[in-house]
Amino acid sequence: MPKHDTPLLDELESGPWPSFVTDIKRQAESKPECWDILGQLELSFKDRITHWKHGGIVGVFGYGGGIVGRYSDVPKEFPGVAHFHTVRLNQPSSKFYSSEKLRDICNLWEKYGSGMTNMHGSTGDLVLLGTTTDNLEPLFYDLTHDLKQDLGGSGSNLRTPACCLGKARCEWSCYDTQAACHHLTMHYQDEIHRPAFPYKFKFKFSGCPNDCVASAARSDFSVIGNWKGDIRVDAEAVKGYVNGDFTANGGAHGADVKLDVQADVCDLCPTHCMKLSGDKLFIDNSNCNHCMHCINMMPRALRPGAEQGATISVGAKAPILDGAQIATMVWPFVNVTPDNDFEDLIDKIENIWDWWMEVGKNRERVGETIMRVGLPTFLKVMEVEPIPQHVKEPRSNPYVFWQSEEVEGGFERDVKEFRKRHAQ
Amino acid sequence: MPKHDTPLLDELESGPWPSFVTDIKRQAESKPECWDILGQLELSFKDRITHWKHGGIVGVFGYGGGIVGRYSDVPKEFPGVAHFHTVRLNQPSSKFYSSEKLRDICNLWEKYGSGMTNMHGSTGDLVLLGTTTDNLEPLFYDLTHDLKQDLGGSGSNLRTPACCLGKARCEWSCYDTQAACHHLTMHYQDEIHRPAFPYKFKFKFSGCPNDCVASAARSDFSVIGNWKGDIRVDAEAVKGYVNGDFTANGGAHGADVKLDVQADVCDLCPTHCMKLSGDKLFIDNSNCNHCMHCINMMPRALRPGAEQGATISVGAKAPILDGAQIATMVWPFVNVTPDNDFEDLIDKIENIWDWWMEVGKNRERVGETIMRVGLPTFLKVMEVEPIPQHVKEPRSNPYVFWQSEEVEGGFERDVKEFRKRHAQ
Amino acid sequence: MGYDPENPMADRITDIGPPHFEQFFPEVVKKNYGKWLYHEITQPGVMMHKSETGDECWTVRVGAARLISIDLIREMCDIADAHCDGKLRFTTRNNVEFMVDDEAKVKPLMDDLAGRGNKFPIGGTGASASNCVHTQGWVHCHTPATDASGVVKAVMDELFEYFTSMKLPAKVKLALACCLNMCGAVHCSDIAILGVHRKPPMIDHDAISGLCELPLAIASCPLGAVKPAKATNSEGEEVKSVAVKHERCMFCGNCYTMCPAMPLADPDGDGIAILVGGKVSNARSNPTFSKMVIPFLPNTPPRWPETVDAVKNILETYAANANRYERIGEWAERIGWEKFFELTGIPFTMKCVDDYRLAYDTWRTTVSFKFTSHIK
Amino acid sequence: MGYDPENPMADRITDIGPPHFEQFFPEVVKKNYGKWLYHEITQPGVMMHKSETGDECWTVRVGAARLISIDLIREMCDIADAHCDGKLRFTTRNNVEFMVDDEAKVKPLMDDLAGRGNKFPIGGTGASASNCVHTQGWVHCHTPATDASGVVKAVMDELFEYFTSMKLPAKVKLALACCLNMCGAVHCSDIAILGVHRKPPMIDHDAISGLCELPLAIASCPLGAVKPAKATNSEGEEVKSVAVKHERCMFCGNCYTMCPAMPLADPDGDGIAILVGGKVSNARSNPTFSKMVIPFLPNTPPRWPETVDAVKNILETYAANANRYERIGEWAERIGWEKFFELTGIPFTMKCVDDYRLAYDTWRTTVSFKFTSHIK
Ligand code: SRM
Ligand code: SRM
Ligand code: SRM
Ligand code: SRM
Ligand code: SF4
Ligand code: SF4
Ligand code: SF4
Ligand code: SF4
Ligand code: SF4
Ligand code: SF4
Ligand code: SF4
Ligand code: SF4
Repeated sequence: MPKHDTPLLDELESGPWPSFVTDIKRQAESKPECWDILGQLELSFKDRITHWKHGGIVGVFGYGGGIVGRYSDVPKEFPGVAHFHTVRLNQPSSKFYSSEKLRDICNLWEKYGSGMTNMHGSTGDLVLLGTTTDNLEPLFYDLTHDLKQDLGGSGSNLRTPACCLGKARCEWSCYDTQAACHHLTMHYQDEIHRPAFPYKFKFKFSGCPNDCVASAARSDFSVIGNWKGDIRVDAEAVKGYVNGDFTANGGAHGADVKLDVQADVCDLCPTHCMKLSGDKLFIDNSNCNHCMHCINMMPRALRPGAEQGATISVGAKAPILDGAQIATMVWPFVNVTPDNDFEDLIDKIENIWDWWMEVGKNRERVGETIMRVGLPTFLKVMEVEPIPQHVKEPRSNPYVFWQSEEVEGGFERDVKEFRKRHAQ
Repeated sequence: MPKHDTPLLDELESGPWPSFVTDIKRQAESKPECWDILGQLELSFKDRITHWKHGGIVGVFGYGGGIVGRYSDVPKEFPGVAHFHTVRLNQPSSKFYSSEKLRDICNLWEKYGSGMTNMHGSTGDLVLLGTTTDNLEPLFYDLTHDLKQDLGGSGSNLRTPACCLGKARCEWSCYDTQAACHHLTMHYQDEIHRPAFPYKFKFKFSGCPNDCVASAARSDFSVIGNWKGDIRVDAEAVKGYVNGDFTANGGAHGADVKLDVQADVCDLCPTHCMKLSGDKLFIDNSNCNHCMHCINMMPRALRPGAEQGATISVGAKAPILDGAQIATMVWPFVNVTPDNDFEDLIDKIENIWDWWMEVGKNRERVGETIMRVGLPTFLKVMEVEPIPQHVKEPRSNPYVFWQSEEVEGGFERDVKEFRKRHAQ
Repeated sequence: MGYDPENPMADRITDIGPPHFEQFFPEVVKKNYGKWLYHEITQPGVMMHKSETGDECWTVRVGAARLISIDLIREMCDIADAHCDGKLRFTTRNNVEFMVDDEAKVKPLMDDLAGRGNKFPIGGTGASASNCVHTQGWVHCHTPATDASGVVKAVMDELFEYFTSMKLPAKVKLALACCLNMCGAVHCSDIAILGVHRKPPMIDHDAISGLCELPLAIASCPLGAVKPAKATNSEGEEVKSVAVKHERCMFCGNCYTMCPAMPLADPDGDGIAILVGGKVSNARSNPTFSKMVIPFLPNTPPRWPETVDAVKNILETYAANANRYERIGEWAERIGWEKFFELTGIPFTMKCVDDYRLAYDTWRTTVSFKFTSHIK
Repeated sequence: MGYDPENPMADRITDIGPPHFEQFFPEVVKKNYGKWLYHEITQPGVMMHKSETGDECWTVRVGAARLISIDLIREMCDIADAHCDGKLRFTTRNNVEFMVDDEAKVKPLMDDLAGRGNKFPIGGTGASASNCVHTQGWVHCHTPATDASGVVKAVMDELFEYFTSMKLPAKVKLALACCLNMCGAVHCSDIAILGVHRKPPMIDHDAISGLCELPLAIASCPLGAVKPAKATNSEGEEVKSVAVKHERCMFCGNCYTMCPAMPLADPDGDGIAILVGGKVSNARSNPTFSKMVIPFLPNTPPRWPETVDAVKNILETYAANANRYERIGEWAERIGWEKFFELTGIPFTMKCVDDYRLAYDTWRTTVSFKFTSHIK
């Protein structure tokens, strides 16, 4: 394939941020179809519009997901991208790799694809960008046989789960995010590969309320580490912060920014449940709402409490169609552990699926189904006792749906009896 | 009419709060129909249900409001209340009376009614409770000829306007609430007496953001006094508060509760725009949002700024049907003065009415109409420039309705042209 | 002469409006109109307003039942004549205010009021429990789910000491409405007592065709629970009528408002819901709606003990726990509603979880919450 | 042997899932898994995590374009082999992290990275502008209203100094999505760049019957703007098709997702909206949505100067005015959105006023506001 003139794209080769244009050009030396990627993109820059056709259904035998079909709408000019399908490889939990593994993937993609990737896709997959329909089966064969790994999800199925790096390199993780993510990914291979849902469904796992995988914004089933009981305090380290021995916020503002414990920690605590007297810090833990702020500010002095688990929220999604949702808190404190194969998670997931697959409309995310039937109905179906923690505030409208059996005498009444006592 | 046994009601004669039962019994000595009020009420206490029929349409010739028809559903037992219509007298602004005026009203009601009243109705009327259809015209005649006053509103019309006592006995009123209330009441006599609206419409006037007539909760057109520029500060009095010479909050917590200016005023200022240094108070007025808290706390030291006017909000209502609404701020700062016969209010009111009478559905409050068409549409019709003050926050959903003329090239496009550049 | 039934339109007068307010002002008010400088509540129920002219207006506020007789009004007039040059006023909360222009005149006035038994309780100022604004109830309305005057009497008897003192953290505004129409600011009150129906309307097939326009009745239902239907009346004739989908009904009563042949009221179905935490003023925090914390309490005349206890419990838990200057809703927001339920001991039920139009905005979309006794 | 087209199902392997994560851990991570005590960001892009065992994990974070070639990945592998025992990771924001177990190994690693031109910028930690997560844009998707990689490159070039330093009041999380589907956490980002369509779909009457199930296309519109209609194709034959009520369309693109014969994209119609103030973490304040402050900016490849300026202006106004530890949304909430618009100089337009499903909850229902320049 020939090189195209790309005057517009060339403008993106300057500047301090890494240039994908320069990168693609380099790759094009060994993978000439990359010239056509640049060519078509240049045309899009010129026309200010995409030149990809509406995705076609392609895939590997027996799977309903993992591949996103894509065809050029100007294939003659750019035959190298006439077919340009995406392959979603299910990433390892929290995206640690060995150079060996990555090289195998690069070689595989050199052989069967364009040589371009996304590290990573928004959901979490390792995304291989651009191959032909013919290459899909051979690629899948090598992937499963030689690389011993598998595709991720797409379509109306369970999407590739993702997690924060948790215990691997973070001091705050309240459960094993990687283990949970990996276990459920393996446990639900069928749901990931074979669409059986009304619409997509996503899991995301964060180890603490900082939510570093943005699960509350992006997952139908959001598992966020949390703790019960008292924040663990290292009184000596508190002194250190008071005396200015340590940087503020774990150095997040530079080495010379120290902490004013009163102003930066106590006064910014949303529940005002902290008191500093001298160099002693007192926390009224019964009023702490586990926001993480103080711990974030003084990582050497404070840690989440020792009794740890996770809070499960449901229904996050992007705006299409009824508007975006941040996940709604449903289970306040759940035990999340490999010791019982994460059965506390699995029970809840399958309750949701059973119900959603029954009542969910086509292309209705579980959050939208809950909006449609109401949170009370959802809690009932989940057999969850309603608690004030489920709401920001109680209802302000008086429109309560009572059931006949809840009301003395029930709903059936005899109007004639009524009329005897009340003349018309 | 005979006395009835009222064992249940008699229970309400004890206790420190004034007893309406004792009061009615006393009145019954001279107005025996009051025995039937007690008798039927006793029956309701026994049956735990009302014994009034669904209101019938009654009134005086030429008026469509001011009377609420009411009939007993047990007239044989209680003939004295077989007819029990309500007469709504339009109260004088902020409900000051002379004993002479009240005595005239009492005499009128002794002659034509049950002798029982509500001082006052929730909207603000002086409510005369219980008369017969035959008495309505004679009562109205005497009312207009001898007492020289008039009925208030009911039905789908302008309801009796009401106001706080404002400048009459309050230091904070930013405009003349009584004058505004009285002027508009007189100006709109026709709208009050002859229903011409899709549903009821209410004005309420409060002199400052404390909103002592709850206009923000209860009026379709809420006028609340407000100021621009700097809060007026009496530095000497500030010293007094700092030194504990004065009570906190104008004595609202008793004579011995003094003010901690830092804790009770500055720290509770929602915008944190106040600073106390020593006994000097500094207010960053550009960040003040006029909540009144500091002024409420130190009435001797602080007063609303000198440049005064009112903020107008629209659409408050009770829950029926789409849920309650607190009024939405529409005009941030309006000049409200008798000097121009309150024309700034009248213009806005009539703009709203013209539009609402055209697009409002039957029994749709203006707030519900605005909810249905959207605030942007309403602002456009009112020719109000949108400002950030109209919202708590900008929209979070991306669903903007663009108009064809706003978009280069407009909405009409030729798909064939498109296909030439984009193969199907 | 006077009204002549033969000739009703003779010299008819209309549209003259209310009397002008100014004529009813006490001298000190007229003289200092717009000149007030500051005020001081010198004791519960007594306020002094100071004018730039140096004048003082002393006000004594008295609680009233709102449902009052002309004889009682005449008695108020006697008091006004004796002490206030014949002037008095009513507040936006149905209290009566007697004003004098000299501190010396306050005590005689108060003694006079006190001398008249329990008719004229002095209070309702500052950090007190306000008079409870209310509506008609069984005394006059056709749609109530509870009584008004009776419930309010029972509640105010119990809260009396809070009306006559100023020992609460802040103002507590009480309100009662006897049905969902909420004739008052119940939807924005610190503590609101709300009459609620819980049974769907009955349909009087004998009366409906005569009394109602069926299309209006059908259109009246916000949830489309009212459907056209054929029915047989007591004569056994088939008539055009309506049917109500019970499972869709939320008992708002709008159908009954539009159609008298669809009564909802029921001795066991009806009762009281308690809402708290609303406010109207802009002080510190924005105006907010009251929130439903108790979905139902039974109608138990003559003294509604369950309702009285519920209100008192909320008031006193607030008094014991809130910061000064903090309204009930501000307190609940600060500590979190889970703490509100824990401290008051009010059981949290599914009924408190919103499932109406804007429900989503009330759901908890954060993992920040407090571990109260609710979490097992 | 390998894949055999003749017999595709031969010794097929499926559902084996991803490789287990543990095998990819650096030694220091494996050894100290779950034992970390605290961390310290020692300079922009460099973190030290301390374990209770006393071990230290030193991480160097490097920004990446996300759209990267296998050659670049191989280069990363070379670096990992040279310094990190062949291990590396990618963050949830598409950055690359190289980890070493000894402070002494940090400088050589950083020098190596720095020696490779602008490929591996070090930063993105702490109070920095994050890498801008993004989506496909014109590089791969069929529904974009703007490009992704190009816009992000232009923006990150301009914000570079904020990525490589930590001088902002707090973290600023940037995100771009190229259409309303919002493939990312754009709806909860500090600064979000969103591709928006502004023209209703065209209807390809030639293709529609072949490509789409009309009922699905009609059902796809949340506002019922798509209606069944007869039309004539270019052969002049009458065909079953659909029509779009333009005045009802809000350009969400869902119809196109369901029906390829209804393209929306347009060079002039499409462009970019800017949303700000969202967050996901629970720190201090609850997770919240981003709010639309600029409804439209044109698509101006290759460097989208209007968008770049808008983002920089917001970022720098925030940097100059916010308190430390305060996210953009927390700052805007504290000062009030009227102040946000005044300080940034962004014109407030009707487009920013919500008129969708939960709109009422965003209207200002208080008279508390600040007198900014907006009030004439
Ligand atoms: C590849 C990816 C963007 C990227 O560049 O990273 C992507 C690409 C597409 N998304 Fe997405 N989504 C991707 C992550 C997301 C996310 C983020 C996440 O998963 O954390 C979201 C928001 C969270 C959510 O699920 O709500 C997301 C919300 C959507 C939506 C809106 C769904 C909704 O309920 O609002 C659609 C529309 C649809 O499903 O028809 C959509 C549809 C699409 C389609 C399939 C286009 C379409 O209309 O059919 C895109 C294919 C583009 C292409 O040609 O490759 N994509 N999509 C992401 C998947 C890569 C991966 O597997 O790692
Ligand atoms: C008398 C009064 C209650 C009282 O005891 O004080 C009252 C009594 C009635 N109101 Fe009201 N409303 C009264 C003030 C209010 C208020 C308060 C206010 O005006 O400040 C409200 C709430 C504010 C508002 O307007 O939203 C109010 C909201 C309603 C509603 C619900 C309207 C809505 O849009 O939500 C209805 C239902 C209706 O209109 O059909 C209603 C309907 C009624 C009816 C006419 C019953 C009916 O369904 O037709 C009641 C007649 C009772 C009777 O037999 O006397 N009443 N009504 C108040 C008028 C007295 C006066 O003129 O001073
Ligand atoms: C007399 C009356 C106006 C009238 O025209 O009748 C009135 C009079 C005063 N109000 Fe009021 N308010 C009156 C009803 C209201 C209402 C409406 C209501 O009660 O339905 C409100 C809004 C209620 C709400 O927010 O839910 C109201 C919210 C206030 C506030 C704000 C309190 C707060 O912190 O939220 C103040 C300021 C204060 O007291 O610190 C205030 C302050 C005052 C002052 C101190 C104004 C002044 O300088 O004279 C007056 C005496 C206060 C007192 O009673 O302690 N007034 N005040 C009303 C007496 C009602 C009663 O008899 O109890
Ligand atoms: C590496 C990564 C997790 C991963 O599995 O990849 C990560 C790692 C850390 N995060 Fe995070 N966060 C990571 C994405 C996130 C996200 C998600 C996102 O960016 O989309 C969030 C939520 C974003 C939001 O709130 O909108 C996130 C919100 C936080 C917060 C809360 C900050 C706040 O005040 O709101 C902290 C606490 C802090 O930094 O004070 C935190 C703190 C941390 C700490 C200090 C945790 C620790 O003790 O090691 C880590 C280094 C912070 C740093 O970069 O300065 N991390 N962090 C992610 C790096 C992304 C990147 O390359 O830039
Ligand atoms: S979410 Fe919590 S546990 Fe996970 S990486 Fe972020 S801070 Fe660490
Ligand atoms: S975690 Fe948050 S709420 Fe709890 S003490 Fe720390 S700052 Fe306060
Ligand atoms: S609303 Fe303001 S002006 Fe009117 S009485 Fe209340 S405090 Fe005074
Ligand atoms: S009025 Fe309110 S916002 Fe303004 S300074 Fe006083 S307390 Fe602060
Ligand atoms: S609240 Fe309901 S029952 Fe009570 S007066 Fe108003 S309409 Fe009648
Ligand atoms: S009470 Fe309300 S919800 Fe029930 S049927 Fe009547 S109108 Fe419909
Ligand atoms: S945001 Fe829209 S255009 Fe961009 S990748 Fe996702 S679906 Fe495609
Ligand atoms: S773009 Fe959205 S709103 Fe417009 S027609 Fe298509 S589906 Fe309907």
